[in-house]
Amino acid sequence: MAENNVSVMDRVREAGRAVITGVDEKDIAHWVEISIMGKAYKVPADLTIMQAIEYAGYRLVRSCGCRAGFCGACATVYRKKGEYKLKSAMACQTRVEDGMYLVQIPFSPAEKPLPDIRKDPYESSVLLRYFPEIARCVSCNTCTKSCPQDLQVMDYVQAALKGDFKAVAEGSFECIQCGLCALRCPAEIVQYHMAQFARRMYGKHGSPKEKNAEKRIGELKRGKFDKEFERVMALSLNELKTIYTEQQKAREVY
Amino acid sequence: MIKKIAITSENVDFLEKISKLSDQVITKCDQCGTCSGSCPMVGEMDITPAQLMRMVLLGQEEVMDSKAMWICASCFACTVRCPRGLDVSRVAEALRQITLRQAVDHIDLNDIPDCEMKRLPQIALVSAGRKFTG
Amino acid sequence: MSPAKNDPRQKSKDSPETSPFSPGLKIPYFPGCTLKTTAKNFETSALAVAELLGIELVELPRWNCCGTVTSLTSDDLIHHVAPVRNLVRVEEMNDNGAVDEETRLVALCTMCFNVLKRSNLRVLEKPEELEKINNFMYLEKDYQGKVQVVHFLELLRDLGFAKVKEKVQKTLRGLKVAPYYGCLLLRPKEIGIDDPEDPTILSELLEALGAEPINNPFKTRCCGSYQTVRDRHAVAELTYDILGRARKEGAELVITSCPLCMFNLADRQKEVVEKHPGFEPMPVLYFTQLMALAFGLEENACGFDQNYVDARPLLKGKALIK
Amino acid sequence: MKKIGVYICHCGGNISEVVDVKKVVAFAEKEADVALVRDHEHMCSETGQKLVMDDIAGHKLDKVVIAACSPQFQGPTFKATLEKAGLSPYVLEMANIREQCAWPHFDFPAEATEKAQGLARIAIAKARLDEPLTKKTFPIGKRVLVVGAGVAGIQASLDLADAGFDVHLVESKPSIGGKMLQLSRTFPTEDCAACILSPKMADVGANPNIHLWAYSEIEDIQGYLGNYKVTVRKKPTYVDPDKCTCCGECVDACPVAVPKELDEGLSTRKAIYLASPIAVPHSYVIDDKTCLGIFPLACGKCQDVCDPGAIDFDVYPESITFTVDTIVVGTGYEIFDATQKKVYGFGKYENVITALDMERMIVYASEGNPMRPMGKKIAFIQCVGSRDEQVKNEYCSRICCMYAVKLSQLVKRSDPKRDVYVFYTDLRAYGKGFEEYYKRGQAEGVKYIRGRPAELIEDPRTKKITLKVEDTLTRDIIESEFDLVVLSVGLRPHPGTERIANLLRLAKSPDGFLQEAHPKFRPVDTLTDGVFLAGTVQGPKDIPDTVAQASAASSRAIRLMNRGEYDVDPVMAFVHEASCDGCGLCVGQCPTNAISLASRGSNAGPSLSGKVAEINEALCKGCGSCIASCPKDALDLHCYTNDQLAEEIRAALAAKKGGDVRVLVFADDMTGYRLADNVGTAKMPYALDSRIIRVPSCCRITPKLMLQAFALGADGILLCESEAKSNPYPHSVSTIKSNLAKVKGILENEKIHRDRVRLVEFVTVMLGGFVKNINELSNFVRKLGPLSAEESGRLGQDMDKKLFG
Repeated sequence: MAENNVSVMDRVREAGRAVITGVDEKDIAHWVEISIMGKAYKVPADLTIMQAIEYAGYRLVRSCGCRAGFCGACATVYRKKGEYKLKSAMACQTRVEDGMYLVQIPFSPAEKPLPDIRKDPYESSVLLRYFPEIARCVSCNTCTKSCPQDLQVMDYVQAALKGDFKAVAEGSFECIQCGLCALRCPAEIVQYHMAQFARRMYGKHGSPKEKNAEKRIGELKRGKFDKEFERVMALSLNELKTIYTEQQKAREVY
Repeated sequence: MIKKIAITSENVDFLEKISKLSDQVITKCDQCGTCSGSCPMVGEMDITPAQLMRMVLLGQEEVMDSKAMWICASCFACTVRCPRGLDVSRVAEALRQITLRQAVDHIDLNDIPDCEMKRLPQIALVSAGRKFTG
Repeated sequence: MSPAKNDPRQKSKDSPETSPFSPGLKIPYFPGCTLKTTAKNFETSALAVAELLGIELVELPRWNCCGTVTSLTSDDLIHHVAPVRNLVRVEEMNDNGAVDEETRLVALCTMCFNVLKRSNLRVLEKPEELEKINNFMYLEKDYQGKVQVVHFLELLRDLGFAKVKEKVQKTLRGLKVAPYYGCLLLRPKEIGIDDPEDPTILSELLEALGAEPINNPFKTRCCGSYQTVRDRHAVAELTYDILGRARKEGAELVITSCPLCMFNLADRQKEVVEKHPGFEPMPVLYFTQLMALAFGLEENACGFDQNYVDARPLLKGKALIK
Repeated sequence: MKKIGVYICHCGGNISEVVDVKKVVAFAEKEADVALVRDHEHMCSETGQKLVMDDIAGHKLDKVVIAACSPQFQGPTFKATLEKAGLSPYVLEMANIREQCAWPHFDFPAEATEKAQGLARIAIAKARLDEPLTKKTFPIGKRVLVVGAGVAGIQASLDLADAGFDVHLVESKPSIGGKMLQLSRTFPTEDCAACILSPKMADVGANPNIHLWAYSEIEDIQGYLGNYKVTVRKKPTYVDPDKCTCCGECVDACPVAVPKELDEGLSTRKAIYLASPIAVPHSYVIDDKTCLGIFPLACGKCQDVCDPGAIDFDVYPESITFTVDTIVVGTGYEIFDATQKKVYGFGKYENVITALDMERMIVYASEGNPMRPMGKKIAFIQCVGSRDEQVKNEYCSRICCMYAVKLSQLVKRSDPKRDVYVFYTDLRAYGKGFEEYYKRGQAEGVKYIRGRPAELIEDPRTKKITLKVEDTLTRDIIESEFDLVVLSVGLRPHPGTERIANLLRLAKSPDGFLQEAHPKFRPVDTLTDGVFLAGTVQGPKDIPDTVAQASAASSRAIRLMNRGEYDVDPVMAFVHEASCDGCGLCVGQCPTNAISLASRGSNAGPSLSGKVAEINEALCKGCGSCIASCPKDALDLHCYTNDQLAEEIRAALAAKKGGDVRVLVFADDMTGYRLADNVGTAKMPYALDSRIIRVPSCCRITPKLMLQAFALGADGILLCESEAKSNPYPHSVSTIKSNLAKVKGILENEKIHRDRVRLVEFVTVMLGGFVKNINELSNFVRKLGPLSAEESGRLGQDMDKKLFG
């Protein structure tokens, strides 16, 4: 387990280095000047925010994850020289620009109630019951402005207030749970948890059943894939590792 | 126990603060008590609305310890009757805001019993959130 | 922006618009969160009667919370963002042709009406504040100040209660109804749609429907509003006074125009009965439900099944429903 | 060759310690038309005055210039001196070298001396053109119109009649007596109101000097002091008072019953009725609004039973016109309409009544036939319709506290078992014997609770009234039932006052009552000559105050009339007929309608209409605002003629050296000039290059004069006028503004800075403001630099074209 851990960290660190290994600073034509936590740095222009931070020598053990724009762990905020707007982005998906003020922020702390989508009634009041703070929304729209996924966050919070599960589910479908909305909300609402709950309630009670999924479940039940399972179960740890690595290589993202 | 009060420059500061926040010329208050007589909630209060106005006028910050302002339902019954054209409900709001702006909430929406949560309409929760939490 | 052109501060009844009721009239309509949940019967009945009166209430697209209670402090602008954002939507509807030159915004929920109108008034009186809010909402179009917030009841008054009377299929003769106005329909003065101390608009409506209006001296007394969250028993006492008084004056039924009044007057009767066992429950309806009944709409449009105290036995007794 | 005597005063050093008097003397001696120049330690002293009188006699002086203190000070003294010496007082000019020179400029003796010379020159220049005018005297008769026959009108009429004046007393109701006739008793002495009023009413009826026009309305009033044409419309009573024996048969016969005014509708009367048992004139009246006998004759029962045949349906309203010299307005008040205060349910709840209702109830009760039960538990509510922004009455009605103190103890005394409460906010027992009376009420057990009741609720069954109020002293909420609630209603101006105010151009104060000329020193005068206020028409007051004010009003009227004539200064507009073409532009300009077009007299002139402007000197107030309107310079003002002002301006600018600037300050008599004096007295220095010229009002300074001033080398002009609301000529400020607009326009066309001419509105205490404004303007023009000869030249050219196109 511990060994596992280390190896994962190694991969991550490699990934970080991968950006610059074999690159001689002399060969880099374009540089940008940025500031990280108030300190000035000069970094190659073609890096992402996350890579730039690591290029500058910081080691990110939190606020970074899949590096592929899915997990939402590296959501961050930044400002640019001569602008008052506080921008938000996924650090792994956004290029550094000259004059960026950067800092990698930790995940916003949030209380997550544990509703039970099986037991809880599919009625409008349930959202307010678990997330009464949505009643504090002042429609200031800061959440929408801060969403790196460009979701209409305020709109779905308002929909939640009206107990409209469908609107919340659809409005928040592409949410990656990065938590920036919650971090910036003056009403201290935890939009993404609420939305997740709403999606699940909708999925369970609201949305029409998905044909293919039911078909596939049927196939599983009927043992269509039993053979394949047996084959995999038989493999040794190293064989498994190789298969996994091959797969990963196939969809290499660095 | 009869309390002795001093009137100092801080008192004036408090009065000015509330006057500004409520946008009312509180010193115009004539203490006729119309607001108190008009108040549907006065029975629940520890000091009457007129008393509240008086304490603000004299800049007694102890008024912040009273419950009256939290019991006010902002129904403007006093507003439409005050012979001096004062809006007492705005003064009560100013007092609430001073507390709430120090991140001290009057109620915690999470403490509302589940049975109530099931019954209460949005309109009630949202307005309570507005008036009782900052 | 010149408020003079179409001054929302004017009560709609004074507004000099030429024939505000052209046939097939579409008017932007703001439901508010409660009408989508616990007060569905308010909305359905209202939309139905409006249709019969030749008014199409077009729901505001992307509407958000009205703001719910006006923030009363001089410096607290953020709470006026929500209402103003809704007013922007109305202007958008006019720009994109969803409605035709119709800057009235109709609200059913009294609290929404009050808050929207009051914020509108405030930003019109203080252009500097409007500018601030417009800048803050830089993603939206600027609010031009063209909108006039009216309550559905005002709309009916402008239309003329005579017109309402024409539509009556089933006159409510013999039904003793006490109108309950509460606060926000009448106060403060510059917002209210009728005399703050002695309003009559609901009685006029009831007369048009053939019912017998009962004057309740507590008709404008506050129901306790949001205090219902903090101290439900205190609110129940107010309910006891208000309904008890209506009963004393001879009323069999109470009507209101506010979902919060409805909750405090109707649902809180549970608490009232707990404290005053002798209390005789009093059915409370939205005025639009009675209109729907009188207009001969079928019961599901009236939505009697969603009221806390069932009015149907009474109405059956009066042979108004089967 | 004029003979002007010039006298320079030392003022016991006040002047001579700063100004080199000798130099001023030397300077004055060189001025043309100056016969002699003297200086004296104290011109105002006996010896100083003697000096002047002797010179007038000895040297045959025809004009006198005295350079000394302000004319506001010793002007009257020296005028008298001239009169004693047989000269017109209007050939005196004073150079104010103390307040305007020695005092403010005490630090600059040399410059001060120069300025003193300048001021002397200005005075001399004006004196040259002074005319030996005399005071204007107008005849005035002894006829007075008194409007309204309440206690105020009655008192005024009696005073005037007793003093031998001829009084027309007009009352719209069938009987005189007004509201007092309805009252039970009067506070604090508890006299029976009707008992003390009826003899006075009888006196009015009996007094040969009083023409009583009862049941009559003022239809029209035209004219002015000494000549008011009054038209009265007399409503028909249908009963001939001479034939009527007041037997009352008709009343029994009459089938129509309507609410009785005297009893505030608590009882009824017939369509034919006697307004009150003590009515004056004591005669029956048919109320044709409700009578069935008036066109078409459907009833006529009364006529049938009337033996003397006093009733005649075939009579019609008649209009009578007569002329009076002065007018006393006493149209009084009406009580606040309590239905406006919806929370108290007056008109809806049978047990909520007004205090006036209570007065009537007490009257009936004391006569042993109560009109309705009073109950055991009675509440009085104070300040109903007073001190209440919600009903737009912010004022205190003054009498409600005391009448409640009275009524409450009367009902308590009539039945000590009664529970009587008075709910008040402030109890104002300010008058003689009031506090003692209040204490008596308390002693008899009336309970006073400090709090303004918020709402009254009637019990649908018992009809008792539940009253909710905070006892603001104990901070408890009282919610309790009463048998009867009495609203102590405030006072409102009587609706009838509106007409009169419009007819006589009387101003209203914000509370809606009529505005007195001056709140302190002219409390019963109005700004319309010969019109006086008596009683509550001017504001709420009790009976003694009303009577006192009525007497005051009549004595003010007598003061005007009893000499048979009255004087006014000859400061009045006059017409140069030769240049007037009768265009009539000026007619509309006059705020007192003193100008009219008359058919042309002997001397011909250019004429459009064959008419010529004519000034009614009795109406002209001498403000000079008409003059600017005349394109032909045909209008002018005595004592401040166009030529005189032009000469003053020329003189004021004469000594101006090249390169330096000069600011002309025109100061109105009422405020500007006095302000300058106050500034001087306070020894506050201001720009030495300013010259102050006195005018009755700055609206006298026509655009043409301003342009002339610039043409003659003025670099800046400051108009100092009393602020509109304390200005004796209420219109003047607006006139000045329009004049100013013209001039500024022309300056702009000529590429000259428009702010070289300014208006400042002042009150006499704004000393700092006065100095600041003069200095500002002088610095301003200093920065701009003096007008070039070429610029002022341009302004000088065809001014009339610039002004009138």
